[in-house]
Amino acid sequence: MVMSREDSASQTDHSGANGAPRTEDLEDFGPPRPTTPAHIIQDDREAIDIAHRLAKDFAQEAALRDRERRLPVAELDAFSQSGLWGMTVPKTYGGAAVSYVTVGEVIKIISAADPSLGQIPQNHLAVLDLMRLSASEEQKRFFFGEVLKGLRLGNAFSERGSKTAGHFETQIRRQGDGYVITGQKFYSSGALLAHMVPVAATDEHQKTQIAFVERDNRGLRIIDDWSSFGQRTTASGTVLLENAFVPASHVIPAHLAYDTPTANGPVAQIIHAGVDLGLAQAAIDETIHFVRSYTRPWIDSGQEHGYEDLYSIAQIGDLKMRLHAAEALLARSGHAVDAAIANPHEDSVAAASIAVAEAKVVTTEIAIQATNKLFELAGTRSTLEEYNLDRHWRNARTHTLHDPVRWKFQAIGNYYLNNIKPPRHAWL
Amino acid sequence: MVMSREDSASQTDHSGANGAPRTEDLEDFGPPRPTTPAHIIQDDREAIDIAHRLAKDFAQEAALRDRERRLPVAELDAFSQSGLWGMTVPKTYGGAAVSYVTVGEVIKIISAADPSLGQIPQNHLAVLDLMRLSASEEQKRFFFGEVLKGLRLGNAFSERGSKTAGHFETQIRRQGDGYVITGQKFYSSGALLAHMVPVAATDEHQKTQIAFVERDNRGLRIIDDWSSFGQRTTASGTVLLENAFVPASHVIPAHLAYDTPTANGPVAQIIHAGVDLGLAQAAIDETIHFVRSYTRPWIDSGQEHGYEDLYSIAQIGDLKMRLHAAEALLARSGHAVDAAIANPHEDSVAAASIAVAEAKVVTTEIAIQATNKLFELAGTRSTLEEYNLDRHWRNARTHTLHDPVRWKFQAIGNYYLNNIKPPRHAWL
Amino acid sequence: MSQASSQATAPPDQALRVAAPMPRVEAPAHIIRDGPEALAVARRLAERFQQGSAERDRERRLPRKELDEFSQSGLWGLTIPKAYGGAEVSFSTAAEVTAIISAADSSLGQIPQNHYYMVEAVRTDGTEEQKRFFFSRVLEGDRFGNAFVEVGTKTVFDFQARLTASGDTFLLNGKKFYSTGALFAHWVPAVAKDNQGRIAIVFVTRDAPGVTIIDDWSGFGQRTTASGTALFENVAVEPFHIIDHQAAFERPTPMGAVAQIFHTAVDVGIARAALAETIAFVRQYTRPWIDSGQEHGYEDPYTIHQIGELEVRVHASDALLERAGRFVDAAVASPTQENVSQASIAVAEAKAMATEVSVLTTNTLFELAGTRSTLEEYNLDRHWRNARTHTLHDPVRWKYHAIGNYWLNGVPPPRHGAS
Amino acid sequence: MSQASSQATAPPDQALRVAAPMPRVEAPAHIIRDGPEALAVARRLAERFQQGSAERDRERRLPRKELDEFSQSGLWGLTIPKAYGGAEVSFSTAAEVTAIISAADSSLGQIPQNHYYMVEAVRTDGTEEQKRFFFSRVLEGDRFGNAFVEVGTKTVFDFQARLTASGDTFLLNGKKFYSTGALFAHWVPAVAKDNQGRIAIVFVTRDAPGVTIIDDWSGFGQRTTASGTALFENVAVEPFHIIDHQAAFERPTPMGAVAQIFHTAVDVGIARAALAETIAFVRQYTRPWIDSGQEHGYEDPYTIHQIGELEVRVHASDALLERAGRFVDAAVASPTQENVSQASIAVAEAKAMATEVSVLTTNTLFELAGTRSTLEEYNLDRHWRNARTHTLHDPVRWKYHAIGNYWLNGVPPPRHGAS
Repeated sequence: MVMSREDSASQTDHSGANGAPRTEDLEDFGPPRPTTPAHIIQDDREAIDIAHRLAKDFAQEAALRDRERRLPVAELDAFSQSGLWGMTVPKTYGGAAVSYVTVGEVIKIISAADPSLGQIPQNHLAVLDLMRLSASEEQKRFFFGEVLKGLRLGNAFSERGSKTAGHFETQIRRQGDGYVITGQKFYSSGALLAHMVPVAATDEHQKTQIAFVERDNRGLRIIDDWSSFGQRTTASGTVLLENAFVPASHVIPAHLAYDTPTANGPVAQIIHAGVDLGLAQAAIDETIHFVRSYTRPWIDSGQEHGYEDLYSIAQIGDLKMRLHAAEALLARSGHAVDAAIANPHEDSVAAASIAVAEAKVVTTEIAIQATNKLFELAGTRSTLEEYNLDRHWRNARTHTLHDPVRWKFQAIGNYYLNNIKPPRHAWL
Repeated sequence: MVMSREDSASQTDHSGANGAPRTEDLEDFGPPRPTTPAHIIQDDREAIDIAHRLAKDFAQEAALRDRERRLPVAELDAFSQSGLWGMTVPKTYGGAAVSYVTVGEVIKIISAADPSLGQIPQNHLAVLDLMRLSASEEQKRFFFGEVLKGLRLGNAFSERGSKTAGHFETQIRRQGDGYVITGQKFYSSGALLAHMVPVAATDEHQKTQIAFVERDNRGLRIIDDWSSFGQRTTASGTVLLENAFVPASHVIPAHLAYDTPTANGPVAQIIHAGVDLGLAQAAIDETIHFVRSYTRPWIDSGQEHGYEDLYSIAQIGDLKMRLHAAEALLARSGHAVDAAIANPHEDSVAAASIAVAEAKVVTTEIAIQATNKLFELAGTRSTLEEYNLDRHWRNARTHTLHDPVRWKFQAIGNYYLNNIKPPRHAWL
Repeated sequence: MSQASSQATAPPDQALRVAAPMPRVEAPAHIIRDGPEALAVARRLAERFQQGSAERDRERRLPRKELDEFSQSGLWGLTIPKAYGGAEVSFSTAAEVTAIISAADSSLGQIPQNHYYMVEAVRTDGTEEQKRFFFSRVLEGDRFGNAFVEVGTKTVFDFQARLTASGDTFLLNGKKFYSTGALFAHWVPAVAKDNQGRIAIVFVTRDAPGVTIIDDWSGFGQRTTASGTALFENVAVEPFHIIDHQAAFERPTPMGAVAQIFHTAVDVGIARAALAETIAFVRQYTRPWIDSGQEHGYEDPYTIHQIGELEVRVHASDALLERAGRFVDAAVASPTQENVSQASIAVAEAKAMATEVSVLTTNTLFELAGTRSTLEEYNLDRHWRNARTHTLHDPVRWKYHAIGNYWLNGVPPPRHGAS
Repeated sequence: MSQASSQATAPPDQALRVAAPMPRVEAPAHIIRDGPEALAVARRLAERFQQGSAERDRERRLPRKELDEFSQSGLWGLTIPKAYGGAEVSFSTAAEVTAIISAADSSLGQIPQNHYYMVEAVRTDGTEEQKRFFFSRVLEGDRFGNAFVEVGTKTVFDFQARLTASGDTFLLNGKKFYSTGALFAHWVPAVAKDNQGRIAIVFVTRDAPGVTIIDDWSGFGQRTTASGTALFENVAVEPFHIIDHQAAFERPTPMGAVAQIFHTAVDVGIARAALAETIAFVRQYTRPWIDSGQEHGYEDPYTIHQIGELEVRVHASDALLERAGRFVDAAVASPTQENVSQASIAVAEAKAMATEVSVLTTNTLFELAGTRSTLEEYNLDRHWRNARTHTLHDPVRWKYHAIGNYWLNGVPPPRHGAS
């Protein structure tokens, strides 16, 4: 789907047949900015209410969007215009600075409806936190203000060729009164539908900077090539940067957020955990719905209805118990993140990282368990393509790979057994 | 229980009130040698038949022996006189050289009756294999002959102070026409009731030698101090060696068995796996017996009898399935050991080690699972002391610690993922 | 109903050890003001109870002294309503107190479970006078035991114990097994059927004529719960000491959830204790495994990984316990069918998790600590014996059933003390 | 009975795709002599079938060519008795053949399951003439499909399909769902009730007038099993093509065990394939995790550990499959109640393990291989889709029940094709 700049620039009509932007336009220019300012969230309760309201709409065509790999353009506009993308903006800058317990809950609610939509703001929210930690006062005023008005940030962090997920080959260099950036990024969730793309790049001192690149920057192209079998509509893609120029005001020294102890790692992670929890909840709800509606009794059960099967009943019990444990650990970790933000030091940040890692472990487990059990309890009919229920598993399996659970156990064990604090990066 | 040599030597009557040897005599002199030669096993089928016959007797007072920590003196005599302790002696030396499939099965059968009795010959059988691999022709003729007549070997390998389980501080040094040995050994299973104790010691070239020390050697004392909560009657203890003199004919260069690829590691291990499998089987049999005989129906089950509880039924199903998988993997590993003995080279030995490690994983798992589920399915009554059913768990928990399963997974994974052969030692 | 284990069966006969009542402490108990004080007191006591815990188990030495200290601390009055002078803490806090004590000594942690149940029974169906009387006794330091379980009966509501009118008073006759805490209680509330066939709780003083408690609990775990067989032979009972208990199961009440949350807390405490022992042992003693190439046992990557897993599980059971307490609070405040069902289900979820986790941690302790940890001098198997015995009280397999039946089919959990 | 999934329900209507019969291969099939040859042939075929496997799944392209190659290889005649010219290999071997093919392409592995079942049905209740006829057809290369499952009926023995007498012949009418393999079979044996209400298997040729097979299987897994809905409208049937099938469930026969062991082998094959893919992917592509401090993904100690665990599980399911085959052999040789029960239970144990392991390996593949492995170009999710779909055939929760009821209570497993 890579097109030359000229080809697509020559097209004047930027919308496809059905009114949605065409992929080629999204690749080059991104979505249009909102014409009216977004709603501003007042408090935690409102955030949750709005999430519930949005979720109802988002659930409608989630299966269809997955099947057709149709990007949730209108849904995303509704999402960011609802104010939820600004819910963590500090109070000083006009936001509600909701608790991370609330953030986890909001993401769970949205993800239960459509986990791609739940995942898209992950980088946006993590970057807002980075900004809080490392941007200048002017930058904060500007960017937080824009976000409250409805600006959506994407991301361009991961690189495929680099040795580990924490190392960036992309270069940023001073040029005139700004910087130029060159590099390639993969798996950039949300980038296609963002208004602006934060790009992580290495400067000449080997420090990580984040540059905010406008979506229509001539040096920026995003290729709609995310072909995973899960989380298909996360508007992810490959980001190409070729001498993209960015004014100095759009570059923040993000490394500061990791030079000292901050909660940015757990902030980034708790959102992922919320996505997995929402996924799990959706799969369990679907299981209950299907078993109640369609599943025939198994011949040996001697029952009239599938939902009377004792073994099915007990397995639903097991799933619900684990779902609630995951919920409780997610909320617990939200409190730990709040504490680390309020009072960031080695200990509070380590405690938050570990608490979130623990939540991530159980949300991953229940997401995988629930999306597998769905079929076991619902039976063969649930595999028919018209139901598209395998999307739950595809989404869970794909999203839980973001950072491997096996290394969570290691960090948690080292913390409690050996009193070793976890590494500080966005994957813990 | 440490007594000075003089004290106990002055006692002429070497049996306790009930005719069994007194502990202090066992500590100093060990049990008397058999007065008649042992039976000689002819083939695999006979080995298994004899094991079943012995097991019936051994089961009678197994609970009582555990409770009173009464060493199985008479039982052990019956065991070794049955010929089973010579079942692996090579045919050239008059033995039946049964398959290791049979060895695993025999140990399982005995261990289901009394896992302490099942464990006691473990070192004896491993040492016979070491002898096959590293002793001189004369030594083989002598020792195999003695074993066929009823000689029981103990062991004095493990040391508590050494850094890892594979390193020996005990020293062996040339002296006259023999050697002297000095050191301390812990956890020496079977040593108290052995006729002769093979001691692993390091010579001046840092090579491991095994010296066969007569139980009444003046430089040897075995202290009856095994105080683990499980496998209480394995006749284990601390072995003290103080300038114990051993003729050269009684020392074998055991390191040879590990300098080249041999199956000694898997031989040693398969017996442990057999013990765990027997333990698991006993616990499952006990569960079935208890649930059928005593367990009341749970109030919510709506059944007349505890054994009609659907959830109990399914859990028994789960246990049996895993037990049979463990059995099948143990038999599979026995074939691999036979193959490695028949044709020892890097590949066959690695395959045998890995196959036995796989069996050890599943026998460990089912032993722990079954001894825990016993109570869950049988109910509170099964915890009453008069039944002494916790001995199953105590035995399983203690015995499965011999070498940790977590490192089995590592060796198995490295073999299949990275084509790395497992380390060669007695713990794999 | 607290000791409603219908899986229980009569222990076979053995030499009867009749237990003498304990003298009462003269001074009134301390009165706890609020949740934070309760937790602080619990932590202080736990440190002391921890001391002789292994030894008491080994020698099956009943914790007489500790029990006095425990009830005198005021912790047994935690759930008394504020209107009657108690702290009326959240059930999350009350459960946490039990978990803290249970981590130090799970027998001590279990003993007040019946006591709290009786307090709740008085709150639910006692008259105003009975509440005033019994609550003030408790605040002064009285301990309630229990005498519930019978054997040979078909269901838990099918009691043989009888309460018969005899002039102005009543006579109690019956035989009860597995009466946790009865040996050293000041009151032994017994469940019996009255003339109308209704179930009643009969508050009998421990030293009343006709009461015999036999020290015959021989389970391999929870050895020092001061449990035994209770015999009631023509025990005279005043009407004031009788509370109708049938009603508690004829309408929605949080009795079942209250009974179960304390059991859950005991298991949670055991799990914590086992994990703490594991860490302490591995740090102090465990040798590196031969293939690990490490200097110390605690550097073993697989040990680290497993500790990580255990911590997650223990925190999950902590979190579900705390969550369940909030549901119980809501059901106590407003005992609607829905609130009561939700509380029972939330507690059942916590209990299922705590069962899994206490069995897991008490098994894995040895796997990570190694053979040395099995030596009798450490007596670490008591954790497993305690977990395994205590989690049998009501079978976990039927917890999953109740939870699933609620969420899948909207069926409220059965109304008995085991849910 | 092979496709007896009573959980199955009619697929909603969709545009009907009527499938045309496949022409027969002219040349007679190769005849396999013994077990070793069977395994060698299976391995050779598997290598070829592996090639287009991912693509066939992606495009839902039915394996016409491969099926001809498969049956012409002689592997479909494996279980024909020696007396009739077949190899009569052990069921351990026959199951292993299925596992080998399934590892390469699990749809291809599943297709002959019904065929083997029909061969066994002929062996069990066919007349001497029928055996001679059908066995020689099979040895020459004929493939049996199946038409078993009906929807809307209460139990699997409650068939609506009817076989009615019409002069010297019979007429078959009925509608069958999920008819695996029917599209490209040469015979579509259908189960129906006759005039006496007895269950019969009716061997109908694929091209007989009145037979319509609709290509409508839309499950997300096992997509290319050539399954569909089979319609029989006044299909004329000769008596010679009818076999009484009621008898097979009125006395102990190994029919159930035979049906199930091939299903088990399919799951075992999927598990092996998933693990092999995991290893290949990790070795080739997976990056080291940021915290591992390693150069390569395959050095990750936790990855190594998990691969170790998966290998153990896969070998456990291998070993139980092989073990089950020996029990089936014994039951075929001497179909006593005890032998038949033991065979069914041994197969159920293998099936339960294979279900667990196939689901485990197809999930863990991605966990170890990482995000890249989810890209559509690799189509690795097909392993999960295949495992998840195929293991639903008869619910594993009732396997544990049957196993437990046999071992705990001595209750023989129910007699139907799902045990």
